Amino acid sequence: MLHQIFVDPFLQMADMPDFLLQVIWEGFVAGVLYALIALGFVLIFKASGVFNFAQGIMVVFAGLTLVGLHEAGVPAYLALALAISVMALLAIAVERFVMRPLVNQPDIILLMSTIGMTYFLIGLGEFVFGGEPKKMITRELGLPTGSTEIEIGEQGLVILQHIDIAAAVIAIIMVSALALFFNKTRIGRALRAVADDHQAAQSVGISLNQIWAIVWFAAGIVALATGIMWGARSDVSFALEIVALKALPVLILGGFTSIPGAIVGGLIIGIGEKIGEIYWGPLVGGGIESWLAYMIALIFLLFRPQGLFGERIIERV
Amino acid sequence: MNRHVDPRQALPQPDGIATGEVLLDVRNVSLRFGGVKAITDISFDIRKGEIRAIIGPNGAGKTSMLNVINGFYTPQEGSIVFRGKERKKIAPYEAAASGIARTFQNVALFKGMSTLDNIMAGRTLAMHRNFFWQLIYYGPALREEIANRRKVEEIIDFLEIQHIRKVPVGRLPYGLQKRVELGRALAAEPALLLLDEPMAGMNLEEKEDMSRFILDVNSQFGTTIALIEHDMGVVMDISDRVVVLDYGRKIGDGTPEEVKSSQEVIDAYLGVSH
Amino acid sequence: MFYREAGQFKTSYEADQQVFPILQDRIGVAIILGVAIFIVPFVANDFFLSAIAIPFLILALATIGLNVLTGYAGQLSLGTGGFMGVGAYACYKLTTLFPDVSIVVHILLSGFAAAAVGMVFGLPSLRIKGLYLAVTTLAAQFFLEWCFIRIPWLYNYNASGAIEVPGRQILGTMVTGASAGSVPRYFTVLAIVILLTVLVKNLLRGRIGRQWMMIRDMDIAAELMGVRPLYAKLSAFAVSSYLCGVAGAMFVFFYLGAAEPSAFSITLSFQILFMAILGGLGSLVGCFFGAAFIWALPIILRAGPPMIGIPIAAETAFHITSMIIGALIVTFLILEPHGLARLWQIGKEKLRVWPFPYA
Amino acid sequence: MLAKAEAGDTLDTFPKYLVLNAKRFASRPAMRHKDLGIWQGWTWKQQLDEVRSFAVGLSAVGLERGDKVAVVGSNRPRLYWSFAAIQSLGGIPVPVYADSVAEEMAYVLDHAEVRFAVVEDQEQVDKLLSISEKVPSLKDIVYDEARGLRDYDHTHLHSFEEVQAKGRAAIEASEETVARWQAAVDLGRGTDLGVMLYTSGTTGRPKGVMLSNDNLVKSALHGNAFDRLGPDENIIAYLPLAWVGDHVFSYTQSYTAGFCVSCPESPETVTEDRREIAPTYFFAPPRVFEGLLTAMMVRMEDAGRLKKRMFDHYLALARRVGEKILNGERVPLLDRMRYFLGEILVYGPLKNRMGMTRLRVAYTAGEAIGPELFRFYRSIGLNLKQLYGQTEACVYITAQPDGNIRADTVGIPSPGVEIKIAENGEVLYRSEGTFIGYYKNEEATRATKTPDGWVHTGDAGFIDGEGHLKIIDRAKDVGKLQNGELFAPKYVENTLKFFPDIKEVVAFGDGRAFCAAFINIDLQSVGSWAERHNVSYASYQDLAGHPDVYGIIASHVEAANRKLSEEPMMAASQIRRFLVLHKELDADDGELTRTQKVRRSFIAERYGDLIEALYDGSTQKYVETEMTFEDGRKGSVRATVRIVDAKVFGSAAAPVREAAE
Repeated sequence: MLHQIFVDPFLQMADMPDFLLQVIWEGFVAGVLYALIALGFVLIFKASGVFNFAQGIMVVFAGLTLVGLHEAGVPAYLALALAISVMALLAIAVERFVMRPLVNQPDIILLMSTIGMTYFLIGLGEFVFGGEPKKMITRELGLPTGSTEIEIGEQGLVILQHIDIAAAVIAIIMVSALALFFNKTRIGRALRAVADDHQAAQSVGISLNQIWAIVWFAAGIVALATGIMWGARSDVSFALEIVALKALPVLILGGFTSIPGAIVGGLIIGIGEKIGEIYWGPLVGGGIESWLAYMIALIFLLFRPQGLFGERIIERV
Repeated sequence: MNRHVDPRQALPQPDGIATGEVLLDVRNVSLRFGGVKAITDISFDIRKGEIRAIIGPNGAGKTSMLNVINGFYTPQEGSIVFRGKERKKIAPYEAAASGIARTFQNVALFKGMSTLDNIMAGRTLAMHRNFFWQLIYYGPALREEIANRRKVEEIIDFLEIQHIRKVPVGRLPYGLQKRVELGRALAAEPALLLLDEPMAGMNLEEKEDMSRFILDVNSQFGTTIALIEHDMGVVMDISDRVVVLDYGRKIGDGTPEEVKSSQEVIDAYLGVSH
Repeated sequence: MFYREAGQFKTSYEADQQVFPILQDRIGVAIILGVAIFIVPFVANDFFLSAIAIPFLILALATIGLNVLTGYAGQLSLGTGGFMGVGAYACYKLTTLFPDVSIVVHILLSGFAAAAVGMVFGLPSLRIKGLYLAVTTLAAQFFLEWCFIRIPWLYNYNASGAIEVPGRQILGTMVTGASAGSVPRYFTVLAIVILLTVLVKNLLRGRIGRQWMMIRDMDIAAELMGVRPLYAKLSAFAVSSYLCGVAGAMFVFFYLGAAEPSAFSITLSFQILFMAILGGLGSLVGCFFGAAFIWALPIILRAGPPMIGIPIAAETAFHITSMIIGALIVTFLILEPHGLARLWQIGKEKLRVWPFPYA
Repeated sequence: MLAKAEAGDTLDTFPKYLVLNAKRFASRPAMRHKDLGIWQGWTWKQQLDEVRSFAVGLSAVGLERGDKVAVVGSNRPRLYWSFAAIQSLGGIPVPVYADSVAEEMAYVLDHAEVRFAVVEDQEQVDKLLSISEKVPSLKDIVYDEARGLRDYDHTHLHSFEEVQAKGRAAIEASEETVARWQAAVDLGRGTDLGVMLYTSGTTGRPKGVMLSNDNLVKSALHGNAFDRLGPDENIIAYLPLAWVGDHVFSYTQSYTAGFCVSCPESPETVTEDRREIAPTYFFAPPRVFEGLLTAMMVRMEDAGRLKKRMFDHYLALARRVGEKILNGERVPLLDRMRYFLGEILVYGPLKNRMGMTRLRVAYTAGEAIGPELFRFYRSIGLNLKQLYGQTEACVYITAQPDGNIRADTVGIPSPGVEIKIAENGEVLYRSEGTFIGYYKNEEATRATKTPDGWVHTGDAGFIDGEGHLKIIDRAKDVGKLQNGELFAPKYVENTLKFFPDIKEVVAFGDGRAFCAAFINIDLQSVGSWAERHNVSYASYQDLAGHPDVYGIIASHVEAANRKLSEEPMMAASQIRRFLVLHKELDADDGELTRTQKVRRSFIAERYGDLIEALYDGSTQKYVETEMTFEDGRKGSVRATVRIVDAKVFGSAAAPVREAAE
């Protein structure tokens, strides 16, 4: 038994290194997507302290809007532009009708309000676009399809889907863009000021309301990108909403306010759960992917409650 | 009637030396947070029945000292002897069980509960009925509840807060919250009562009331009290002995008069108006 | 307005500490109980009992379970659905293993299985607080769901992977299974819910409940008053999970009749959480309000338009319902973040001080 | 003795009643006290036990027949018990106002030659100790609350418990103790001095009013009979122990009727405690009723519009029909139904909030109550009545009987009381409650009480057509017009002050041909009128001199005159000329006392010119007056004040001119 747990899986890994690489790659890609969702969380959490449960449904909603518009006969790029405007509208609406009236409420109320938004968006999405899964318009958007096979060693083979590579590249570009935005632009710096100290931010003449709208919009764009990537890999469907919850363990690993943390956390979770599922899953009947990420986070929390990049909390009396 | 001696003359006059046995002995305690030294090699004792003040400028390590005494912080060096038992590390709830109660600098009441429930909370250690009896409620659990309620009512009476008995503490003005907090600590019937700035943020009248309550607690229940206070007038009036801290070190210890005349203490306070 | 408290004075602590110290409240509660016991089952039709009253009571109990943990002890949980599932599967196993023992006994026992699981997943709460804790309860939720699928022993290796409720009797009347009538099921559920609500209230107003609230309001101060966080938090997890477990068992045995693992998904957890929050954290009566609101609203929304002659496709109705509920939740959180219980309390206070706006 | 009493006869001392009540009402409540969060209660049997053990303890401490004992503190069972305990031993309780300062207390205690004191707490103990040198007679102090007194020298200081414990020990030690105590009780006589109450006269030192047991018992019994008070009543004791009203209502009537007295938890919780107890019999000076009403109205100001309208609507309805319904008069069925609805929506809840749901009889006395205020309470269905009384009379002189209430009179003579009006208008009375005399003050006794037992009240009044007494003023303030008619300035002034627009009035007429008045308008009331009618004004003076304001005031004066003309004794005092004063009367200028009472003589001197103008027929007068501004600066105001004739009614309408003209 112990042998099965502690030795066998590693032997398998060593036996088929190309398969291991393939698993890691798959995990990496999943991790990139987790990281993207987590990024949306972090953006909003950093600026407003809101734990945005609706990030997952925003991904679905953004993807659905894009695909739905295209199905209705709108050219792909115009649909993309329109989808972006829809996300902007959503951000403004959220700020105006949810965030602003709820300012200064306890965390749990804000969290609940985003769950309420989730219900609303699910209803709206299904009402407008229907409930069945949709194909992502990958090709129409000019994203690569196809795949590349890389041979490793004598008979090893790793298959890389082009769309996955594109996803990784886009993720890197988005993170860099965000980093630039935060560090180099006026609004970005304002955002950081807000994160650090609400009052200080207000005293330098930044409107909190504007900032929240911008942040939600940024999170909306991240959601749209995530939706496209994810949709290209599988379909655009509401099942994604549950998958999006994986962002939570990611955040726990990375810390709720750290962008690099979100990325590193996403990758750890993505790769970790893939390896776990493939090599250890069969021991207990498989399917452990559904909870492994949370368990990893839980165990991690017990030892480091503040996350990878968070600061140590000293309790004061 | 004029044959009488003024009965208050019969009060034991502070003669500079508290004569009771040592209740708590702080021995060479040092506390660090990372690289920051909060307390450096401090020793002092608290004797049974006295009112002991701990004073010092902001950041002198007063609150940290209290936190060490009731187990919230564990000092890296030194030890605490309480009621004859020496210990290096203790969990806060164990400290409570051994007879130490306290109040906090920024009132730490249970905001969702009424005055009555807050003080009842102070009776936690006096209540023992197990889960089963609690489920049934009527019978032993209720009897225990009522016996403790009576004790709590005596404290409410003592602190003259009958009119706010059933008011949620969140709605009370600050001065009353401080009084409720004192009541909660008293409810535990502690051997040692730690008061962290009991009069912070109070007006003169409230300060006088609180001083009276502290003195009454001390004389009525014989409770030993250690308090941190900024108001020097109050400290000098009500305490038997004073410890002075500065930058985590002890710079003075003795009766109020002795401390007042110590050059080192005067220097530490020079230019610092509290 | 209806309160005439003048002249109601207490000469003993027992009287002062009773759950309903005001005479008019006691009358009100007696009337509600009377209606629930003597009128509802004989007046209401089968649909009302089966589709509204029974699930409402069961979900109210689950909400009480969550409220004990989140509202009273301050530990956020997203794993309610999973704990309910544990109760349901435990009860299924018990009644198939010991078919001769009364189903009520099994239901009450199955809560202990949930309590045990709850305590295990409550252990991290000693180190982890707030939203972080929510994640660990999510772990419980997904792990338990996985167990319900992957451990065939739990569902007696049924080919369908679901549990089918066998027929069971109480005093010669079928109370579970396909042939059980709605009235006997209603009475069984009502009896269990009332019993457990009373017991929980007893806990809450005594030492244990106070310790939970101390931990919730100010954990550091609680510890310095002698509360052991380990005991307080784990007991909250245990009691909470017990109630959720019993509710889960009843949910399957008296309402669903058969259940797949998906019946105890995260959606159910959220539903219960909504009931607790909209009802009002830290209030027992709020649990009933919240359950009634969240459970009845979709039914009314779906049944309403056709009743007044507006034809509407079932699917569309479902989507619109979802939107409306979402919007209502947000609206509600904005208007009264402390839930229906607070509204109730404010209303009651208004009646007590009537005609004045405040005392 | 007991057998006789049970047959329906009466006893003559309160300790005897206590013994009787312990028998006839053994397990009925005698006293309640909210303490430690709940209402602790004592039955009559337990009360007897408490009183007896305390009494026996007191005699062990050294209390002897004839000793005076000061009782100082707030309303607490133990202090009430001490009354009976002291009386049972033949001692005389001397209740003293707990809030009096040390010096006052020293005077009273020394004057009364108290040997013991039973006090509430440390505060009072400290006060007594501080004056102990001035009160050489004081030997021992007994306190109720031990808090803070632990370290005091206890040679002559005893806790209540300790004294009681002494008593209990003695009772347990020997069976004779109870018999001996009973013998001491039986020794008590109705003619014995029962209690001494010090009244703080408006001038000079307080006087000790000596009341015999007969005085107290008989007036209590009359009072009980008058309002049908029985053992089922519930009252809350919250007024000062040293005040005759509290002594009669909370002690003598409780003992004679056997009802339960409840003591509040603390002064801050009286309102709440009253709500909990919901007394059936209640007594309060007008200011308490006024405070209650004000608090109600203030809160209603914040109510929602709909609720406010409902409230106003039903109060208006109550004003119209409420009193009639209460008096049992005929009211149309529809109005009755509407009033019933009002009872559910407004009156019932109001009574509930005030803790008056079960109120059967309420009295107000001590000073005149505003008719509006009085009618308000009656209109919502509370049987509020007026009473005219004095310490010297054991309270009762006159009282309003149920169903025969008039807001402006104080009722008919109480049972057993005779009343007559002296030539100068002063009211005199004679009754079984009439006091023995002032302690150690023969001169004052002689000045107040005639040899044949009539007592001067010091108030002027008259008896109206229906036999109700109407008080018009202090007797010494009542003067005469030149034609010999009575002139009661306060009465005239109050008639005018009834109008909200009028804040202050100073009426003149003593020794003059007719009555004339200075009037101060109410800036708030008239100001809001001005706002509604777009009348702009810069100052009080501006508004006061406005012709339209003069018009309004003239109409009020006319209405007041009409009312005065209806009273035969007052008709001559109708106001013939008046002016609206150019400045507000102000305590800072010495025109009012600090308690806002008009200083008549000072004003007469200061505004001599204006008074002359009132009587010399001029229509205006230029004056210059010094005044103090709000910020304390001094300055002067100049104005030309107009003087106006007012319409008078009835036979007095013939023109009168001042002889000096």
